Amino acid sequence: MEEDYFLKTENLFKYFPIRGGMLSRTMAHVKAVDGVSLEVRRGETFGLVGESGCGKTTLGRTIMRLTDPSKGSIKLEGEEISRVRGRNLKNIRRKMQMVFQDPYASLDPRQSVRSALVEPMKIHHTVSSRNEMNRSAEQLIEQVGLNPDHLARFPHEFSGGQRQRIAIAIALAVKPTFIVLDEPTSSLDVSVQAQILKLLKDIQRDMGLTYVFISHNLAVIRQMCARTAVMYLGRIVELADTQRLFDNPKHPYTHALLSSVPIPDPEKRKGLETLQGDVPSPVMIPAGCRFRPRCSYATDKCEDLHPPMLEIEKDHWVECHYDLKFAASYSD
Amino acid sequence: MKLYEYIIRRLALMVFVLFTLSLLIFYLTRGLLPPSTALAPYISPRIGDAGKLSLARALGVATSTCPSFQDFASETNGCIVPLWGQYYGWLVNVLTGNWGYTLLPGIAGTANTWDIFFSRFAFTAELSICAAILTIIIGIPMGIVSATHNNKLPDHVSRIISLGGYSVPQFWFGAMLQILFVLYLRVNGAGLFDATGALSITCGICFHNPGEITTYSGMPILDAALSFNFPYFWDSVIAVTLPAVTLAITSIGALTRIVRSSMMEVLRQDYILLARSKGLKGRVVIYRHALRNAILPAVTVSGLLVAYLLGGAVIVEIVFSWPGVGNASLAAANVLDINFLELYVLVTALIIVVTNLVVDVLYSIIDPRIRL
Amino acid sequence: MKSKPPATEDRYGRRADIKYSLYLLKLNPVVLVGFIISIVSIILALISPILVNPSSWHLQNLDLRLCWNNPAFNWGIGGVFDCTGRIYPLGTDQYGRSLSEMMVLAIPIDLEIALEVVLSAVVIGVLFGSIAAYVGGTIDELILRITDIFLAVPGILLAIVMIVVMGRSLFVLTLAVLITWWPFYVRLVRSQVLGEKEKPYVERLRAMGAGRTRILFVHVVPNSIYPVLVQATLDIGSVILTVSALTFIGLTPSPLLPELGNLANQGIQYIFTAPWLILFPGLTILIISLGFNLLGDGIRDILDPRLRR
Amino acid sequence: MRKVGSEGETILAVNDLKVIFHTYAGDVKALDGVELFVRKGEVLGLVGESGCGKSVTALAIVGLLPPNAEIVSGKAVLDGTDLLGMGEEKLRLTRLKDVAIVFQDPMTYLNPVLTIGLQITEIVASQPDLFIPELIKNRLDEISTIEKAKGELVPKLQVEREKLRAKSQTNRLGNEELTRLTRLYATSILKSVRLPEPEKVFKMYPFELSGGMRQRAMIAMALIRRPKLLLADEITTALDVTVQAQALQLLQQLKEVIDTSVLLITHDLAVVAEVCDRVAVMYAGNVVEVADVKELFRNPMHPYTQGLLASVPRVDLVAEQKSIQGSVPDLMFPPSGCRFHPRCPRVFEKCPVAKPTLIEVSPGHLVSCFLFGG
Repeated sequence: MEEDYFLKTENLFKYFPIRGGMLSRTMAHVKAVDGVSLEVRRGETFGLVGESGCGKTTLGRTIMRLTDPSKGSIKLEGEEISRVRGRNLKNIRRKMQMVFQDPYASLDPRQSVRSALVEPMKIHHTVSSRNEMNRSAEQLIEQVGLNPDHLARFPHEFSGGQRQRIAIAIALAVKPTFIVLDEPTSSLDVSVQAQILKLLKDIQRDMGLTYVFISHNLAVIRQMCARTAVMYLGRIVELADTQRLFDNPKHPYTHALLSSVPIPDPEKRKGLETLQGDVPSPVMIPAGCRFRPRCSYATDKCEDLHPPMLEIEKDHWVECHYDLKFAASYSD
Repeated sequence: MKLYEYIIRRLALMVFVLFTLSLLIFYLTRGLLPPSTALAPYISPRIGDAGKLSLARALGVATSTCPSFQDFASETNGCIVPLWGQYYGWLVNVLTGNWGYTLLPGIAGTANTWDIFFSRFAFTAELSICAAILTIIIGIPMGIVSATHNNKLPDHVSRIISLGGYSVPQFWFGAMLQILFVLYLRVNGAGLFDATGALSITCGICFHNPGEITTYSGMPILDAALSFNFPYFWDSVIAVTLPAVTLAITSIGALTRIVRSSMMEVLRQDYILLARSKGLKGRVVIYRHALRNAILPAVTVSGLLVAYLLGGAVIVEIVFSWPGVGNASLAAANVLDINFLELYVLVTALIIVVTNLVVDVLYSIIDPRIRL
Repeated sequence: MKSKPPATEDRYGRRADIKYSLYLLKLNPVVLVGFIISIVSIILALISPILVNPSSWHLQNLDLRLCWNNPAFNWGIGGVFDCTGRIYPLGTDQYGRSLSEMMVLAIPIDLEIALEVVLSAVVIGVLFGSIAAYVGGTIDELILRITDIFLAVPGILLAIVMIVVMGRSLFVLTLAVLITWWPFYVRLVRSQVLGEKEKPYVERLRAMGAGRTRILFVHVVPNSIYPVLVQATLDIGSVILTVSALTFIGLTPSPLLPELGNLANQGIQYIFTAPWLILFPGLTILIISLGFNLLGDGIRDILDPRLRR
Repeated sequence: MRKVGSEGETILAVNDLKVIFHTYAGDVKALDGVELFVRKGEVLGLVGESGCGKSVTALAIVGLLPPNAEIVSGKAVLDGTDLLGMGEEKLRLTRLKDVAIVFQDPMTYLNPVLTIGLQITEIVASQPDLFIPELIKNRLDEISTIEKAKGELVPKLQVEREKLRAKSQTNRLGNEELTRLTRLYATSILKSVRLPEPEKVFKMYPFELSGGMRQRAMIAMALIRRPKLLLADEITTALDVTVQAQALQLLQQLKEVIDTSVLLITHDLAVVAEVCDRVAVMYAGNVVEVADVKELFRNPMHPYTQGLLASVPRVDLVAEQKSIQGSVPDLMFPPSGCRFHPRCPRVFEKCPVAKPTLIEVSPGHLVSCFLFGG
């Protein structure tokens, strides 16, 4: 892999200790991120998809250094950022920003839009004069499709979609090169969702941004992302070009996930295939292949051996013992 | 965490709290005033300087090498035992069960502090328990009615009663009750017990010869019941009524508000909607589905409630001349009866801390989500 | 309710807040009473030096002690003296001072102590409570354990000992009440901040690069302060109750001091001969305390977002 | 023009339902004359964006609107009786037996301090006489299943069977017997919603179950009543796709088993396409279009339906989504005339002036829009 990756994580782990007992000993760990290696290319939208509790949000937060990784490395433009602290971390934050799921809660209710937009400029001293700050704020608000009159208002005066636009504008205020989008549209209505997705695409085109797009919504991932990683219980089980991943899933979990998504077309009604059982607790991860208990193709090998991550085609990685066999069986 | 581990942990914390509190009281009573004031309550005109010096030694304030009382009084020649040394001496005494003789005016030196404290504490306990019962049987139903009739007449009435009760000065309310009942209705609420705790009758609706009871707990009502002495029981209940109502009035207000707000909160919850959608009767929805959840916040404040009742008892006992420890605490503070004050603080703190522990354990039983 | 109507611009904003407050006031007019009582008592406290000569409480006139000459009301009990000369609307006390004038002088004293205690408690609470919650770890544990100690003992007991030992002055009285009061605020602020700091906007601010101090004092504390202020309003009444209870049991700087609890204490000896002496000061305490409680209760309803729909 | 809901096999017909919420800031006109009907045995999808009034419609039907709501006009006729004009006690019995509702978020809708078992059995306990025939039948079925499995008659069970048959004549049970049979019935219901180890789940508290299991438990609470109509209010919204698929599949199977009709409320058009027979689209308190599901997706007529369909991202192909301009109106100040007109790309002079009515444009396809007559 000689290619120059924009963001690269290697063997990234994030365990949350569960404390208990008389002296608050660590009894166990929630293995939220359990050895993730991925590369994000400059200027692409990298999708991270999985069900709730699979660790995708924790992975996003770990990359953003909102929580310290337990182990492993994160490189942003070649620079190791997994251990930086203090002033250096603050400087890193100028390059990477995050947009959160809930636009109702991710804005300070007591802060006007103008003050919220100006705050990052103040923190990072990117803009010096008050006039310039105001001008930047007006520019930003127009960039996200609102108008400068809105600057004096407070978050509760806006609808969900408008708030998410404000949150995006704030993230853009320090002119980052990289944004983690954590479920940016899941609390919005479909008609509004389309607006926000379009806005995000436009901004990316104009500013040359790199996105990591976290979502549980496969349809949105398909529309937005160039490449996609599927997470299950803290690990990436399949990673490929979005097109290839959706058209030709190799991992049984990816396949199950895709076939349980209903399609908004009654003509294509296929009867949803269902996966049995629930996601196991991330505290007691099954030995061997973690998907084995729910996998209908599991064998003894799956029970004993953790499957390796293999590149079965160029840029198509799968963590499964018997990938090709399933590829055949899906098509019938 | 296992339950017993949790309890052990909490008990360790309790020892820490009690220890620090005893230090605090000791510092307040010994550390802030000149060492010679420690002697003041014991000194009578007949004691000469030599006697004073040996008294100071006995109290652990003067060192054994102190040459004379003058040196002690002027705090020279290494006469003063440092505060931590005084505390250590006191702690050893206390831990071996020696709480000294009481300094309370009138009975100073005649009895053991421990005995005096607990014979009086029984009265405080009786008063507080009665007030707690009143608080619970009035506060909870009033809170429920208030919440289920939000912003209607019962809610307004309960709001006035509860906020009024919460705002009324207890000493004044007690005095007003006395004017009303003693002056106009001739029911005696005050002075039914004399300072030693024996019944003395000046009461219009009391038995004039209630007879004798055996002392089991020291609480008149309980002892009378255990002795099957109905007249004595009745008189004791009469005696405790006005003080208990006075003591309870504040906590009734507080509890009503807590139950009301948590009940209203619960009634807005989704699971109440589901319960109603299942076609359950209104009564079942309120008492089975809502109350069980709404009672939890009320349970958590029981520790505070106990603290409130024990603290309020000081005032109420003074107003009603109730022969409990609260009434005596003011006198004990005035004569710097360090043993009595320490005992009082430690016993109340113990009760409050244990209540909190019991409450937390109870909470985990009522709410299955809580694992200690 | 899931069924709530869509929230859009006209539903919020300052004008809607006022509209909402008025709406709640209509549902619960008692709040207005509380508001009026609080305002009147504060105004009375401010203008009291104009109404009554502030040093008149030193002047005793034993000829006029314990008399009642208000023709509007007759107590109907024996032994009530009549005074001659000027009218004393609420009678005189045992030092021959006009009770009504003493009460006017007493209100600012009680209110001042209450404000001092509550404001200091709020400041201490915000400082230590927010640090405990935000920093966490050992500091949190330490602060919590210290509050545990103070919460494990009835405050009034500690206050009695403090006043007896440190001397009977208004300052010690204030300090003694404050000592028993601050732990509640530390706990309250701590729990508010704990809840507030988990909100997504705090995470967003961290991702933005904002420092801890900025997040805590510019964003989290101002957002969690309302319940604290409501509690402070409610506690003004409770502090007055505690202070007057302490002076009532004799822990007063001077028997002559016009302080409501002290006035009532002087009155209790004459409870059957001059009932007005205990009646009116106590009633005043009740009314002022009730006023602030009603006000705080109303403000709490207005600020409670869960009640809105 | 055919009157809506005039079909013979209709189980529920809602006519001209208007609901207002009184709030401190003013009145919110949440429902503005909702018209819809559910046929016996069908799944009707009620679809719309948040705030369009779909949940309010469901709550109004079962009489569970919050106290500040007022039903201004309208009828909701279930099997010949109007639910809206009913007394409180009769309505309670209707909720108990005829109309069941399953809600969105299984965590907040289950009482955290009561066991799943109690929350199911209390339904039977609240009016045992309504359930006794089913309780007995369930036990008799169980007995024959056991015997069939063994291949012989078990004397003990034979005795029990005789006893139960006798009791089914009088429709009376002793307390102990009632508790036992209720428990067995509840367990069998838990089994039928495919909860693993139903006896164990019976004793568990909601927090001990996963999201999907909680949703099943809530479905079980509806199922035990064998309702004529099941209102499913966003039942899959809080669930992951794989769990959503399980829940939808379960719903379809159960619908066949207990022979009920379903009003499926959702904002997800994909779910509608997957499970519904017919669809009603709601916008700002009105039903704007009703059609057979295939017809609606093939030939959406109302501009709102068209916009909604164009904005849905698809998992099976990449296409540019189009959004509807503007945002949902504040129903305190609803737009005049057709409530969609401020956002409508095909608005003309008549739209802001008059309110269109729902008319049948082609067989079974109703639209409320002046472009099609209105």
